Order: sequence, then structure tokens, then C-alpha cells
Amino acid sequence: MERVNHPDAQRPQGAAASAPAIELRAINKSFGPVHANRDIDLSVQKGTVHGIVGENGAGKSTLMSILYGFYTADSGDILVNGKTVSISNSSDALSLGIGMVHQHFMLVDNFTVLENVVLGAEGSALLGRSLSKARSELQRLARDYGLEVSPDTLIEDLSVGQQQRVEILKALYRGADILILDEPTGVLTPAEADHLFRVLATLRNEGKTIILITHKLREIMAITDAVSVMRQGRMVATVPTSETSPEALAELMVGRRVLLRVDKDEARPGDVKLAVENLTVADDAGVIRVKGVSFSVRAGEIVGIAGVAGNGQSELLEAIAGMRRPVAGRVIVNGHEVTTHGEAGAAELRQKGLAHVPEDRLRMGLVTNFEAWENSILGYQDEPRYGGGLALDIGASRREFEGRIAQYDIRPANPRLKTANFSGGNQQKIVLAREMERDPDILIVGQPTRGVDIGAIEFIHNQIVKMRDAGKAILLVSVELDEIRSLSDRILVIFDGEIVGEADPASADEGELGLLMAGVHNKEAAQ
Amino acid sequence: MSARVPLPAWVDRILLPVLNVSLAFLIGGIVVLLVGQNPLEAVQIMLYGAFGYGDGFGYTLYYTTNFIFAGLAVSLAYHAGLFNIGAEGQGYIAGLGVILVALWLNGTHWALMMPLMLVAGALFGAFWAFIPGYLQAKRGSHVVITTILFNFIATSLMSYLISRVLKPAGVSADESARIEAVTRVPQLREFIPFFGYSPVNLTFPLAIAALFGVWFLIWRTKFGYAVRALGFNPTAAHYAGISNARLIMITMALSGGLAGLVALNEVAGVQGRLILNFMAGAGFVGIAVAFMGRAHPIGVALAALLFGALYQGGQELAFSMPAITRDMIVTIQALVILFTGAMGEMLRPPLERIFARRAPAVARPAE
Amino acid sequence: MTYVDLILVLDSTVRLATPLIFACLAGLYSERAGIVDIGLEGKLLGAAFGAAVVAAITGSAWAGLFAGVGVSLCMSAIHGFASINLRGNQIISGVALNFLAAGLATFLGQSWFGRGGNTPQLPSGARIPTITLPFANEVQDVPYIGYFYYELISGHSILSYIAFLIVPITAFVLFRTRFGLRLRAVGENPKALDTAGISVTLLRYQALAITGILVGIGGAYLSIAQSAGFTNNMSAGRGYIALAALIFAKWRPWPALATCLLFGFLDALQFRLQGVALPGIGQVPTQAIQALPYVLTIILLAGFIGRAVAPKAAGTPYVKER
Amino acid sequence: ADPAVLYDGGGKFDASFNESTFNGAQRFSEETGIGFGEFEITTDAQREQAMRQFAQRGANPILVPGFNWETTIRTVAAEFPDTNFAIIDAVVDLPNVRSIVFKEHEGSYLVGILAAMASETGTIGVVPAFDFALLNAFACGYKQGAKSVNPDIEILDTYIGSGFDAFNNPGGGAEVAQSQLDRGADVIFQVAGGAGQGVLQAVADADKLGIGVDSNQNHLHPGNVLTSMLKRVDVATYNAFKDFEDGNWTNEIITLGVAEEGVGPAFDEHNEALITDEMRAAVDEATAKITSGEIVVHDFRTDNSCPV
Ligand SMILES: Nc1ncnc2c1ncn2[C@@H]1O[C@H](COP(=O)(O)OP(=O)(O)OP(=O)(O)O)[C@@H](O)[C@H]1O
Ligand SMILES: Nc1ncnc2c1ncn2[C@@H]1O[C@H](COP(=O)(O)OP(=O)(O)OP(=O)(O)O)[C@@H](O)[C@H]1O
Ligand SMILES: [Mg+2]
Ligand SMILES: [Mg+2]
Repeated sequence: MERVNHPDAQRPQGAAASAPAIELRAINKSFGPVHANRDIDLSVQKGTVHGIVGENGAGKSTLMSILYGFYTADSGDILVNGKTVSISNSSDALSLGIGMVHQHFMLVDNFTVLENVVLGAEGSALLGRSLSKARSELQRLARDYGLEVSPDTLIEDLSVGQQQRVEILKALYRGADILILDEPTGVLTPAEADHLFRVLATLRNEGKTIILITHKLREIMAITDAVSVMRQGRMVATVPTSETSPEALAELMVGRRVLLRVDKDEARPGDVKLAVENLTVADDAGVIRVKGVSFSVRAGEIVGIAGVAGNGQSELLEAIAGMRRPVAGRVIVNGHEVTTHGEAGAAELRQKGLAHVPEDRLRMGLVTNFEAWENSILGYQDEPRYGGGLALDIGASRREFEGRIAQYDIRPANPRLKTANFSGGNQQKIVLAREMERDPDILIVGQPTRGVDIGAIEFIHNQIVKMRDAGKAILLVSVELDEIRSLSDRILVIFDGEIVGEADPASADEGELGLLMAGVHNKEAAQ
Repeated sequence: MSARVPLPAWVDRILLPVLNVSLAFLIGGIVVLLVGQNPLEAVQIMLYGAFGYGDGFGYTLYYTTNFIFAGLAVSLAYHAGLFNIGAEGQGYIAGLGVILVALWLNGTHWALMMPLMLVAGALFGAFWAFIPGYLQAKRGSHVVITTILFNFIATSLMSYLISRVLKPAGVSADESARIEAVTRVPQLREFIPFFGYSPVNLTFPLAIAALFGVWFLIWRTKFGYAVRALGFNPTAAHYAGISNARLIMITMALSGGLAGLVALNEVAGVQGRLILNFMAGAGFVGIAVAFMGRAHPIGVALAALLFGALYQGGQELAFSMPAITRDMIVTIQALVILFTGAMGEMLRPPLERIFARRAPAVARPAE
Repeated sequence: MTYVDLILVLDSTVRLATPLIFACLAGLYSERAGIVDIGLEGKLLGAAFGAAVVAAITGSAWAGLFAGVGVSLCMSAIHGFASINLRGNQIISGVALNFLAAGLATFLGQSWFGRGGNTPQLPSGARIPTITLPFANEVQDVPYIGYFYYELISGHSILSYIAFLIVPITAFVLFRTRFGLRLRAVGENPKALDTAGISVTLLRYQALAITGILVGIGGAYLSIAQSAGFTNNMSAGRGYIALAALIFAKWRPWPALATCLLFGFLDALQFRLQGVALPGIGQVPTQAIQALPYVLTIILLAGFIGRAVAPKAAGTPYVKER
Repeated sequence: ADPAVLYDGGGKFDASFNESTFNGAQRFSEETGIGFGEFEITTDAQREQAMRQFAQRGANPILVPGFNWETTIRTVAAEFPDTNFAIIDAVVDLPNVRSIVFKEHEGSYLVGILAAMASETGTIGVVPAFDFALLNAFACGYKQGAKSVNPDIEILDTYIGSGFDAFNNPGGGAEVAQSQLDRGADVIFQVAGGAGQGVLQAVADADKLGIGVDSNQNHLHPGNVLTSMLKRVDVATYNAFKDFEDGNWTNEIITLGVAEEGVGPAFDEHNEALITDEMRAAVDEATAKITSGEIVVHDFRTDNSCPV
């Protein structure tokens, strides 16, 4: 424990210093029938930012988890600073100076930031001392890297972006020399992402080595020195970033050309399908999160709601989707007032022709213990097409889902596989397929491409546009400004539970939107 | 699990459990040896006692009936993410329903009475489970505590009703008046002499039906779908427009209703009267049965049969081997629960190694 | 009820609550570490038996106490092996242990003492002594406070005092020490702990060891402090009550103490109220009085306690790979 | 064919009437060298099963303690007219059944007299395991006896639990006894099988007087057990087997009260210091009156109620 607290403890000494910080040789890993990593070779130079890209399920997280000692490889060697090492658990990795920020955060929700940071690196047997030590150390890190986060708030009260800071702080606190980040920006706003990259840059300049997994080629091009591409468990290429291009990478990843920007023609808005009138919503704790919001969405248009995570988007979506009873205001769907929905309100709204792709697929959109086909009817289980009366027509449900698997290219193509065993992107496809194929009049979508690879992103975006052109009213909530801008016909900016401005995606420039999202002089901007 | 190679279904669902049971008996056998008895002979006696002749087999099935109902009760609730420790009390209270109807229309033919007593028992049991369900759904009171407490309350309530209200004066035993023969649920021996004197009765076929019914309910109906969604992920269930509170209350009631059918077997089928503590722990065995059967009717059926056999075989053993007391039997049962239930995975890794060698083809990546 | 009556009821409250406190705190450690333990009942019984047997043979209460703790430690080890290493179902493992204790205790007792599981009556030397605090006798006649000290504070079994001592200790360990931090973490999110480089397995075993020790003392109290020997099934459902108390207290030490005292108090009161005509109601059936503690508990639970959220990982074995 | 005993739910060693039955059978086989079959039931369904098994295997006579056997014996005895049966605590008038019933209330009456006379505080107690007719019969007789000595004596009556498991709760028993001691009781009569041990223990710890039940428990805490309300189930069992052995078996209803010395207080070296001559005299007098019918002790079981 002690050693971990002193960053200098595992600095590479002399001779080894020139060797690559990380070298993987012929790594293999299988989960039952799934061969997640095959003969992976990877070499990461010290003091560089090394990007890894690949489709969902390509095996990126698995590979990194092996390097971090969370999983143990079936075969293959790991070299750190030129020395062959055996990493049989995370503490081995930590003492080798390897730190990791996981794709799904490893934080204890009802602990404070401080407690999470010290967990496992307490030093002394009594908390009092370790905590005060950590507090000052935390202040230092915050100063050096601009990673402010109040040490005594509970994790569950933090926005995702802040939670990620905690993850990074955890790694730095343990004096990591080699930092692995698994899809760190999936949940960040552009501002937050830029900040993160500044932090990474600082770290690199200090000689630390960084491995960055991401689906966003823009980020790869922006910050990495070299990039490796994985496909279906194999390492298909490693190139210096300067010698490649997004298009080239995309092709390597997917194995075909991909169109990186959405091309859609003018929207032809029809009459109002979804209207929200000064809606006020509170969260579970009773705190008002949405403050008298009003807007409407017309048939055949995509309205994007831009905003920093945690400004009321979640509550807004849940209220509209009938999952949360608003404190005040009205929601009008297809002309029906549906504000006072009870506990089963979501069902009622689906009948009114509203489909909902929730922000957090794992928590809300899926029952991960269900077989995939079972999730493909979640929320629609009562429809007659899945069996009349009480009975559930398993055959029909499975057949229908098999169709979707092909159409949405869901992998592995096995309707009876447990949903938990699909990778993030494929899980998202299961949800999208379910909601879009209902051909609803109104579709509300939260973070449709969070943690999804570009191949899938292209596909998903096209689907959304297709729905618009089919005359559906679409409400899109995303923290991905790019996504909002490339998809929306109108952009509403939400800040602290209020709509602080509306912008036209064509004209609006990134900076202006960014300021609105940050709540800066929103009054003027609103005009 | 991190199964290198998933076991063939028959190994997973048949061979493994069988090996586990054998293991339990092996340990039990050692204890038997310690008291200077011959384990093999003991096993013989148990097997013969449980399956060897009509009477014995009948008793086995009679116990199995109770355990199926109790096991299903716990399983059903479990699929909704509810842990119902109260089957014991629910069954006990259900006995009241059964006896009230029975005594009210005492003398009426069973063909008419059986459905009535069934409904009454189920309703009373359901009621006793519904309250904890309601408290869980509306007040957030943890169903585990409330069901535990309701067991205790049931004991007091029934003790009062039996010894102070239902007990006819002049009768020394604390028990209700008798149900007349015509009114009782007929025992199978009346149709099938093979069953000798054993008390297995028409509630046994009912239990089999219940097995299928629950399987269908959970995996083949929309209700069951909702129940499992709720059990796995309440948030997702809410998202799916399912009313969790309502579902919790219904499921608990159904669960209690199933537990209540134990009373039909005991009161209307076997005892012909309401006696103190007729549940005799069946509700708690139900917990073991449910979890050993992985809350799946097939599993429940097998586990219930296993316990039925242990109870009856155990009686036979205690009878013909006086050195082996009833406590010894309880011990063996505990070992069975331990090895087939809690430690059921112990033999998986070795088996996997064996079958991995046998079928390397499966090991290939599936892409 | 006069002042004296009140003191006397509180006095027996302490005696009745002692085993509950041990069992409840024992459960607190394992469940905080993410392992559900409905085997408390069986552990109480097993420990009670072990303690009585050894106390009867050696004639030493302390040897008995150790034996009792030893037994429940073994049972904890089985529970651990089943639910930590084999990732078996924790509930069924608990059920199994309950059966095992009930069966084996009587069986061994019978073959050793031939009294159907009951151990011989223990001489007072083989029982955990009660202690009289300094000046207790001197001050007992001082009105109110003196009597309070003499009757209620002084004169309990050593184990009762230990029970009350364990509560602040537990609170400290849980919230002020490294071990406590990790214990709470492993019950909420074992992955977080694992990725922090700490062995989930080891930690959970440590928690179960503490569980074993505490519930062991509680069991010993039943057979060699409260009574003078082992009787079949003498735990009489206390393990389950302790479990209820634990949830009631939402897995927190001080509330756990309060709840156990409440249960003890209602029980003690129940003995006093039997046959007494209640004002307004008049004579009520004893069974109604006997059910009172449970009914009141439910009312409190539904009325005031509200939703109890268990440690997130409780009941689910830790599996790295899906 | 050897005789057989089937015990009631409480089991062979219930420190109560099952145990007495065993002791009687034991004594018989020790004296005669004849063995006997025995069985402890775990579920009520096993009553009929086990009894039939014994009958089929030719056991004779078959004796069962406890009225819970009534239904069973009616059924099985009818099936085996050539086998002799005996039931304790219930009357079954079948040609091949001997019924042995005790007047526990009479014996308890005498014990009550002793308790009232031994009490200095004017408060005594009785602790039945739970609300159960037979146990209430003990308590009711005890109260009548005590009142006969001291009409305004206070008698505390507290149940330990509400079901059979109360018999196995000595901790509870001790606590109940304590609650009565706290309220001034200085003589406590336990009618609680295994839990009774807890009662006697608590009373002894407080150096007050306890009263044992069924078998002679005076020796448990010499000086602190006033007496024991003997219920000679052992004798009845012994006699039954002996009669059969000697060919004097009769299928009649045998009622054992004070007159027949089937019930009554135990006097031995362990409690002689506690029993004064007046007490002895009072007991003898009451015994005579009960025998002559001058005193009629009310039996709770006849109307489920107690006059005092
Ligand atoms: N613990 C596990 N158990 C079983 N299968 C797993 C496990 N973890 C990953 N897999 C499977 O291994 C493959 C690789 O998964 P992995 O998470 O490494 O992909 P990924 O590249 O990180 O995908 P994503 O970009 O969606 O995060 C997928 O098919 C996934 O379903
Ligand atoms: N013995 C068992 N123990 C645990 N789970 C089981 C068991 N048998 C089946 N299951 C699971 O229960 C669910 C329903 O199984 P069931 O046998 O009812 O239908 P199925 O075989 O899965 O589907 P189908 O019968 O339509 O092919 C499935 O998820 C199955 O994997
Ligand atoms: Mg990943
Ligand atoms: Mg099937």
C-alpha cells in the first residue's frame, strides 16, 4: 500500500527506460464460446498517447482488462518497460504503475469521492489519517491537472463527467505511470472532453503513458500519437496517427467504407405531434430538475436538446415518457393530454404512439438477464401480436427478433443469448430495433450512440433520419454536440432545467452553443 | 459462470445433481458408520422405504405434494425478486379456510367440496401473503421481515382459534371437529389399491397440475414475463409500463395461495381435522426445494420428490434401525440441501474438464 | 406500571435482548460484506450446543464459550466456502446450516449423553457468571437512582455487558477503519474493490469470521448463561428475529441495538401483560398478547421505518466473467 | 411378540410424560429381560403409519402416551382385533384397547396446597408451556388447591409460548419465572417439559421454590424444589406390559387419580427439609377428602374453563 502512494516509486530505471512502456505478445482470451482476443500483439511507446479503436465487441475492453489484471489471459506475454511480468490481479497492475479508467465506472455509489479515492490505498489502518492525507493529495492533483471535484459529495450525486474525474483521480492517486482510459468521452460534453484532453496532454508531457480507447475518430486524430485498430478479436493494424485519416481508420475497423457525416435533406415539418407546456418535474429526492419547460415537436422534424449532462434532461425524458409524474404542466401526445399518468404510465403512452429509447440502456432499457429476444418485446409485451389473451407467443416474438438481428446487424446473431453477453453497442442496437420498428408517431431518444462504434453510429443516425422522413416527430437528447448538430432540424439548449435558447443547426456555431450549455449570459444568447 | 465449455444439458441438469445427492449420502454414510450401523443397508432401507412398495411410495408422494406446493410458492415469489419466508404461516392460516368451509358444509360430497375447500384454502393463504406484499409495495416494508413476523403471528392466532374456538368441548386433544369421510379429499388408495394405507390423495395430481401451471404462468404468459422483468430489473419493468406495486401484491397473493394448498392436502386430505402445527416445517422445506430446483418447476418437482423420499425413507430407516434416530434423518436432509443446493457447483469444474476433453469441437470460437 | 415494575421489565429486556444483539451484529458484518446469512438461527443453536457440551465435560464456562464460538466459526466457514468459493446460493446454504445444526446437535447429544440431545444440567461453576458492579449492593436502597443502578445496570451476565460493548466497537470498525471501509465497499460494489487490487474473497471470509464469533457468543449465552444446559431447538427462532431486527435497523449498528432492545422489551412486557386486564379492552386472549411484539413491529415498520435498502451486492456471489 | 411404545410429538426425552413412558418400559425390560420396540414420530402422518407397522410386525401390546394418538388408535386397533393396544391420557372404548387416564387436576390440587402453605409472600405462580387444555388442567387444579388453603392468595399464570416449540424454550421459561419472581411469587409450578428446566433453574438461582412435574424432579435443585407433581405414567406403562406378560391384560378404562396414587406430590430426601408436618397433614387430609368424594376437584377439560 505504502509504495503506491509515492508516484515516483515505480519510475522506470535507466536501461529499461528506452523499451516500450507496454508490450503485449500473442494474447488470447475466450469467454466460453466467445473468442474475445486472438493472438493480440501490441506495443505502446513510453510517454505517448496510444489510441485503440474497434467496433463494439472487437475486444478492446477485454484486452485492457487483461493488461490491468482484471481478467487473466488464456495465453500470451505481457512486458512492462521491457520486463516480462505476470499480472494476475489488479494489485499487480497497480504496483507496476498501471492505472485504468473503466468503461463502466468502478465506483461505490454511496461512498464519498474521498472514500472512493482512498479505497484500496488507505495506507494506515485507521481512516482518519488516510482520509486527511488523501484530501491534501487530492487538492494537489486538482491543482496540477485542474481536476476539481468536491471530496465529500457522494458519488451518486455527481454527474457522469465528474464521476469520471474521480476515476482518473483514483488512478493518479495511486501514482499510475501508465493510464488506460476505456471510452472516457462516451459520456462527456465537448467542453468536458476538451478538458480531459488537456489533462491527458499534461500527463503525457510528464512522461506518463496513456492508452485511449474511443469510438470517436476526431479524438483519435486530435490527441493520439499512434493508433491500433481491432476487429473481431484481432489486432488488424497499428499506425502513427500522423499517417492515417478518419476514413482510413473507419474502413479498417468496419472492413468497408463508412460515411462519417449524416446527409439529410430539408425537413418538411407537419402538424404538432408532441407538445410540452410549462412542464415542471422533480427527481426522486424531490428536487425540481425541470422548471416550467415548454416546446413542441412536429411531425417530420428532429428537435435536438443540447445540454451538459445532469441539467434535467433525464427527468424531462422520463416525464414525457410517462415514467415520472410531473409536478406541474402538461404533456400532449398526438393531441391527447397524458399528463396524469399513474405508475404504469409508460404503457399508456406507448399505446398513444410514443416510443422511448432511454438514456441508460443497462439500467432502464434492458433486462440484462433476459435472453435477447425477451428484451426485444420489453414494453410491448402486452400487444396482441405477441399472443392473444394471457399467453405469450414465444415463437412469434423470436421470429420477429430474428428478422431484426439481420436488419440491424446485431452480433452475435443469437436470439437466445443472454443480453448481458452482448457488447455495449449491440445492446444499444437491440433497444433501437425494438423502439424504431414499432413505427411510432413520436420517438424520443436519449444518447442514441453512447458507447457505440462508428459503423453502428452511421447506421443509427441513418435510421433516425429515415424515421423523420417517414413523418415521425423525433425528440433527440444527447450530450454529443456533434450528434445534435448533424441530426437536428431545431436545437434547444437546456441549462439547469430551463430551455435557455433555441438555435438553427445550420447557422449556430459551436462556441455560441457551448456558452449556452455552460449557462453563460444565457439571457442575451436567448434573444 | 466462466465456463470454458458449457456442459451438455443432460450433464448439467441430471448427472450433476445425481452426483451431488450421492456425495451427500456419502457424508451421511460416514455419520451412520460412526454410530456403528451399516450405511449400505441404511441406503437400501431408505430406497426401499421410499419407492419399494405401495405404502411407502404413497407416503413419499404425500410428502412430495406438500413440498411441491411450498416450493412453487417460494419460487413464484422469487421470480418477482421477492423472498417469501412465510409459506409456513400462509399454509397454516389456509388450514383455517379449509376447515371452516369443510365444517360449514360438512357431509357434502367431496366432488363438490374439494373445489370449495381448495378455493377457501388458497384465499386464506393468499390473504396472509397479500398483506406483506401490500406493505412491501406501498410502504416499502421488507417482505423478508414481514413474512417472518407473520409466521409468528399465525402461530399465535391459530393456537388461539384451535384451542379456544374450534375445539369442541369434552375433546381432550386441541383440534377442530372432524370432517366427515364423504367430505374429505379422497385418498388415491380408494381408486388404486397399490397405495395400501398411504395418505396420498387427490391433491397430488393437483400438485402436478400446479407445476405445469406455474411453469406456463412464468414462461409462457405475459404476466410471467412481467414478473420476471420485475424480478431482474425493477427500473426496466417500470420503463416497460409495468405497475411494480400491483405486480408485487398479486405475486405475493398467488404465492400465498400456492402455499395454502398444503393445507388442502393436510387438513382435508390426511388429518380430516385441523390440528396444531400441521405444517410441521413444510413451508421451510419449501425454501430449500425452491432454490434447489432453481425456481424452475422441473427443478422444484425433482427437489420435492427428493425430500419426499428423504422423509418417508427416513421414517422407514428410523423404524427398522432404532440406532438411527429421527435427528439423524434431519442431518442427512441437511447434507442433501448443502451438497445439491448450496454446493451444487462443486463438481462442475472437474466435469467440465472431462467433457471438454470429450468434445473439443465445442471449444472452437463461435463466429 | 410502577417505577419498580418498569425497572424490572427493562432488566429482563436486557437479558432477552442479549442473544439478539449478538446475532444481529453478526448478521450485520456478513450482510454488509454482501453475504446474506439466514443461517444465524442454526449458528446460534450449534454454538449453544457446543458450549453446553464442553462446559458440561470440562466444567469450565470459558472452555464452553470457546467451543461455542468454534462451532459457529466452522459453520461460517462452510457458509463461506459455499457462497464465496463455489458461488452457491447463500440463502439455501443458510437453510442447510439451520437443518444441520438442528439435526446434528440432537443426534450427537443423544449419542453422547443419552438424553435425547439435552445436555446435563450445568453446575453454577460451569455457567458464565453474572457480575455485580461496585457499590451496587451499597446503593441499592437509594431511592430511584440507586435502585436503578443496582437492578438494571448491575448484576447481568458478563456476556450482556460484552454485547453492549460490541455495538460502539462495530460502529467504529465500520465507519472509522480501513477494514470497515473495504467491508462496506465489498457489500456495495465488489468490482470496485477488486479493481482497486483487493481480494474480495479474503475480505468476505474475514467478515464471516467475525459473524461466526459474534453469533457464537450469542449461542453460548443461551445455553451456559441464560439457562444451564442445552435443550433441543433452544434458539427458538431468535436467529430469524435477529435477521428481522437487522433489516429493521437498516444494517446500522446503533439502530440494530435499539431494535434488539425493542424486541426484548416487547417480549418482556408480553410476559407481564398476560392475564392482566387491559384498561378499556379488558381481558384479552393471551395469544393476542403474545403476538403483540410482532404486530407492533410490523406497525412500526410500515408506519415509520419505511423502505430498507440492503447493501447492493448482498445475496449475489461475485462473478468476474459474465 | 415384544411390546412396543410410540412416543408423542415431544419425543422420547421430553423431560415429561414421553420420558416417563420410556422409563416404565425400560424398567419392565430390565426386570423381565424382554425388549420393546419404540418409535419417535416426526410428522403427524407417521402416527398411523408407525403404529400399523408395529402391529403388522406382531408387536403386542402397543402402548402410546398422549391423546394425540386417539384418532390413530381408533383406526388401527379396529384393523388388528387380535393385537392389544393401550393409550394414556385418552379414552378409546374398543374391545382391544386399554385406556389409562390420569386426574392431573387432583394431584395438582395437592401440590397447590403445598405451594400455598410454603409461600411467604402470598403470591405463587404456575408456568404452563402454552395455552393447551391438558396443561391448563394442571394449572387449574393447582389454583383450586392453593385457594383452598388461602382464599385470597394471588396466583400468577403465565404461558411461555404459543405452540409446541414452547416446550423447548428454557430461556423463555427462565424469563417467565423471573417475571413472576419479580412480581413477588416465591413458589412456582412448572408445567412445561424441557422449558420447565429453565423455570426451576431461575427459581433456584433466586433461591425460591419451584415445583417439578410428571417425574420426580426434586433432585434437580435440592432445597429449591418444593416437590414434584408426579404423574405415574411410568407405573401405568410398567403395569400394562407386566399385566400382558402375566396374562392379566384387561381392556378397560383405568382412571388414576389421587385415590389410586397415580398422581400426587413427591416426597423424598431432597425436599424433606422443606415439607413441614402441617403441610404433610394438610395433604393427607385433602387426599382423604378427594378419595371420599367430599372434595371434587374441577377438571378444566370438561368445560374448557377454570372456576378460580
Ligand atoms: N465477462 C464476459 N463474459 C462473457 N463474454 C464477454 C465478457 N466480456 C466481454 N465479452 C464478450 O467478448 C467480446 C468482446 O467484448 P469487449 O467488451 O472487449 O468488446 P469492446 O471492444 O469493449 O466493445 P465495446 O466497444 O462495446 O465496449 C464481446 O463479444 C463480448 O460479448
Ligand atoms: N431446470 C432448469 N433450471 C433453471 N432454468 C431453467 C431450467 N429449465 C429451463 N430453464 C430456463 O427457464 C426458461 C424457460 O425454460 P423452458 O424450458 O420453460 O423453455 P425453454 O426450453 O427455455 O424454451 P422452449 O421450451 O420454448 O425451447 C429458459 O430461460 C430456460 O433456459
Ligand atoms: Mg468496451
Ligand atoms: Mg422447454
